[in-house]
Amino acid sequence: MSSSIEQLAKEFAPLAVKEMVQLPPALVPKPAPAPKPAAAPAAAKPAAVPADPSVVGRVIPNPPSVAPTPAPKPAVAAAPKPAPAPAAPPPPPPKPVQIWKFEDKGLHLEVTVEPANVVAAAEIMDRHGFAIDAVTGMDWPTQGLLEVIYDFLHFQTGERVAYRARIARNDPKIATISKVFPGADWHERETHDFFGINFVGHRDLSPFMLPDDATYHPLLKDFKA
Amino acid sequence: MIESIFKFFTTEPYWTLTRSILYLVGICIFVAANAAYLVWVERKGAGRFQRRPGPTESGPWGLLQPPADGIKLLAKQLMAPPGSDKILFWAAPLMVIAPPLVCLAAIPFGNNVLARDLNIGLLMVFSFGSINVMALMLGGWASRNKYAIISAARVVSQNVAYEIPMLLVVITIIMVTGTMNLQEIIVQQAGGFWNWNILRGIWDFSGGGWGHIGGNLLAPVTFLIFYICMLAETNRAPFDMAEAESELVAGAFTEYGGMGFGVFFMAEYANIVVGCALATILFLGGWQSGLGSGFGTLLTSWGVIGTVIGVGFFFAKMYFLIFSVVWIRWTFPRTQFYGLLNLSWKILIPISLFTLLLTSVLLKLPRLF
Amino acid sequence: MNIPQLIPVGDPSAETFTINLGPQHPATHGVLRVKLEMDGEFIVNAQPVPGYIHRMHEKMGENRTYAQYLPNTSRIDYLSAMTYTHAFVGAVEKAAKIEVPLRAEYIRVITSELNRISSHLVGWGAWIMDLGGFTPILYAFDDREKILDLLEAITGSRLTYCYYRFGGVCDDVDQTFIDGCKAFVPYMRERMKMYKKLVTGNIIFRKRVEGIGPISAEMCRKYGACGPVLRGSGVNYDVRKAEPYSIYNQFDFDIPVYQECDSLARYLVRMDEIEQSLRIIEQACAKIPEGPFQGKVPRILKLPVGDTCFATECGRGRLLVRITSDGKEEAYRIRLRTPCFTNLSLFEEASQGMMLADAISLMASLDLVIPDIDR
Amino acid sequence: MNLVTETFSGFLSLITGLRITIKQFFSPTITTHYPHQTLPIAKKFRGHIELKWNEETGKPNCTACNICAKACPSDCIVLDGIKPAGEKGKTVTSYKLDYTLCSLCSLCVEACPFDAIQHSNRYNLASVPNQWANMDLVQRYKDQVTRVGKTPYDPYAPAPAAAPAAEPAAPAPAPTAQP
Repeated sequence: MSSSIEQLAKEFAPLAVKEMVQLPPALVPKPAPAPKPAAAPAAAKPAAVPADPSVVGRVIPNPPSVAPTPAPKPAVAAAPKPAPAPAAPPPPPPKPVQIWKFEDKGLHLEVTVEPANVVAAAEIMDRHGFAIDAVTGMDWPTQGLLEVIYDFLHFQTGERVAYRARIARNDPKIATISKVFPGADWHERETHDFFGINFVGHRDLSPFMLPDDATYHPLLKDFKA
Repeated sequence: MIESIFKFFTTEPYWTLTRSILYLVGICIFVAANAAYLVWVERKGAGRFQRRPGPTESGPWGLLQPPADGIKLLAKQLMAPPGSDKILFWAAPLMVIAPPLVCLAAIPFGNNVLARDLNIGLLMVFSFGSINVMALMLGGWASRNKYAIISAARVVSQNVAYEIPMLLVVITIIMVTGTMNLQEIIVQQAGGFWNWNILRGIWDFSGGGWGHIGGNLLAPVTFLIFYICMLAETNRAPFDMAEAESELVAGAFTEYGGMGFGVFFMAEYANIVVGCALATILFLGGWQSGLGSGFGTLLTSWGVIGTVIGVGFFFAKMYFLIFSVVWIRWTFPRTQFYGLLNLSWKILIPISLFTLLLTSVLLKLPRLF
Repeated sequence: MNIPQLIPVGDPSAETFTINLGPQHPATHGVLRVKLEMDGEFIVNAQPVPGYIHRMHEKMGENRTYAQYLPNTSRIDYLSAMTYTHAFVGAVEKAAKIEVPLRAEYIRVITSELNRISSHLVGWGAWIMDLGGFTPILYAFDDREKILDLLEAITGSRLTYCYYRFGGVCDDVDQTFIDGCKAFVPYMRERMKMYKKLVTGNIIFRKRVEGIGPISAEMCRKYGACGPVLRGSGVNYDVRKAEPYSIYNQFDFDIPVYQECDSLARYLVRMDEIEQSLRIIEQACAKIPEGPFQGKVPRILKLPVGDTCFATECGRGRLLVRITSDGKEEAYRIRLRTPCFTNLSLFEEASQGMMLADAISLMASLDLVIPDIDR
Repeated sequence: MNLVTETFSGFLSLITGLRITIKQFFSPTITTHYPHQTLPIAKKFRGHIELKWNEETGKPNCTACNICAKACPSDCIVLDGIKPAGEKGKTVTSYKLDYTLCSLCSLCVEACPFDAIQHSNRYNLASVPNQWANMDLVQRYKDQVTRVGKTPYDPYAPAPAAAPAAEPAAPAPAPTAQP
């Protein structure tokens, strides 16, 4: 039971975040040099981004509680203020639900969902017969964000859907989707290894790829070997 | 002085004893040489089956490889894993090598070449042959290794399962030949190869026709069953559950190193020799030439030379069977454990029971008329 | 054939013991460890413990330029290095919109398919070896050597080729290579007949794989299984058809699909795939055009900001490369979603209640390459 | 009945297998007996890199521009050069390759704008690591040039002097570069 991308996009719409920032932020034309992501988060924070990213700013605040309440309207805490710093015309805000041309991105649909909605989104995927492709993370230290990316594909139609959720870097918690897709179990364990993201409800988050006594998370940008 | 001692041992009644001892020593040498050079045959054969030359570096055609391996194994330290039952652990290799040595004492290699002409030779070979499984079980159990224990459990159920069809088949032979004396069984197969037990009973050239009196109509099948059971009893591929290296690392031998492992290794080949020799005797006419009752019988009954020719025929048949064992090993994958048991209980035992029944009916029929 | 469940799995009263299959074990083909909880010969729970040769390839991608990352991609799955490089090169080309000349695409298809065959041959041989048959792997290596000789003649190496470049390949092929490929196709077809007689028809082999290790299509979907494992479960999915990359849509080939969901189905898929790859090679060798083998690539390659996904069908299944760029010379993040990782992840569920020897057969049917799991 | 046919066909399949292997048994072997026989090395074989030189002048093509070192993913190249008296460009004086790090990816060869490095076809490098892992390619170049009967170029020689008289004070004669 396949479904057209548009219909999927409609189903995803209520789960998506309301406001988006472009990540990575280097689309800003010239004036503000792209914040060096490899730098330590606290030190190299540009002036544009407020100190506490979870309060206000161009950053999506994310509720630390990840109770899987299927609330269709997630609470967006603070209205985002226009960023003061970039003098140049701000880049067009990216859409939370984005339909791509496959030739460009290798994706048909990309959605940024509220962190609380990842399980609901996985259930949508499951309902439409999608298979799990991968779960992974991404670190945005300057924005104080961690991103969890869920890739899905459809065996019959070949459709590719990815959705992502952004969580605070200082309290990385998100619900596990391994109850819906058991295959996510290993991917999430690996993501926990590499990024330190806590998948709430996961059966076993002990080090997987890393040594048993590993306390570091190597894919964080501030990790130095 | 020396002459008198010599005379003392070479005249009756002590000659029998001397003879037996000499035979036993000879058999020991024979087993050791066989084990060593069957390893060479196995490796060379494996190489050829896999389109590679096999051992070549030590000696011409790698012929010095077995001594080199032996020296390496001898030079290794003997170690028992901590916590294992040391006595049982070291008893197992001894138990596994002793039975084939004893068995070979009863096997006639030629017209007069045998240690003891037992009239229950067959029974003796089988009773001693069954000790093998005990030894593997002990080795596996005493090693204090989980792989070895799994292997021990497998070996026991495998050998128990395959003893039955093997013995049923042998009973068929005993019924046909009416004796348990191995030499007697060979003598009965004199004449052409159609008189061998593998073919005898299908067609009798001396006028018996189909289902000849005292024959076994399914004799080739009987041979096949015997051969399969022999493979299984000696734990050879495709029934090498005891070793099963891709599953159980090295099975019952996992914890054995040095000569402990070497003895197991030798025993495996000694067992193959016993099994193939037995198959030769029971089905392929032993040292009989199989070239007809005139020339062929003359060939093997011509004094000492005849005996040597007979031994030559025996070895030719036996080594062909051994080669086929190697051939099978390097062709087939291993059977699954339940597949192995299914084969025994569901296929081999019914068929061998049926042949037993058929043979006994055929034996009885002429007396009814 | 259904193996009777002699012992109820999950029975708390059952007395179990744990054995380690690996990290050094003949059946794991590398340093994979599987913690087996056994009830006699029956597996109660099998937990794979990967990570013994974890090399953090993804982090390496973040501190070297795209070109410098190229050699890494050959070393993830060393048995089908070409297809892995293809995925990474394809992702970069897609993001940077680099045109690849047609001849280079043909060369890529030919070498990828040769590599797929050689990969399947090793998988095939190793599988039979896991089942206790030693000879087939050496026959397979004989044929594989022929492929490696062909590839060595053009790439200079035999295992980790590092042959593809952004916008093409690093060196042109000559007529000798094309002729060699053309000659290889009928040779390999003859050998396949022999393999089928020697192994596929063999009753012992069939008993070892038929009905063993059922993996349903639904389970594949839930675990994201891919490659021959997926196609052996009756799902007609092949990246070469579903997300056609390179010039695969110009060739006439079938995707072998078997509905049986057992190890035999996965085996047959691989055997048929070798034949389909031969078909592709045959067509590509006939049609390969003259022309440049390297497109125009900027000396300093910077990808536009954003994500790009690119998937290829490797010997073992779908490899997804997801490059996130922040406009620098190095990638911001490279995600490699490897086939063996997902294929092994279903082992725990699929092997429940199996006998040890069958679990080995199932694991061999997944055709694992350990660096591919660990990365 | 099924069991009977299966047994029978299974037995036949075993015989087929045996027939195939015995055919292989009597076929010639396909292996190369390595230390006694060797195979020809492929023309494009990727061994470790070596310096190329100008056939006429005997001067290495390398201008010590460091592009190869920058292209290398594993930082295994360290090179240095000087500007010889009376020359326009630089010339390499030391080219150290840490072969333990090299992945033979050929990126340095491709990056080189002067066609100064190529892959050698040396493959049997087994020895104690210290002896082969740290290669001095300049030394290797000198050995090679000497072998073809020419005098290696000496960047330290005074400009007009035609033939360098003695072995120059080349950087550390690392124990490498056997043929």
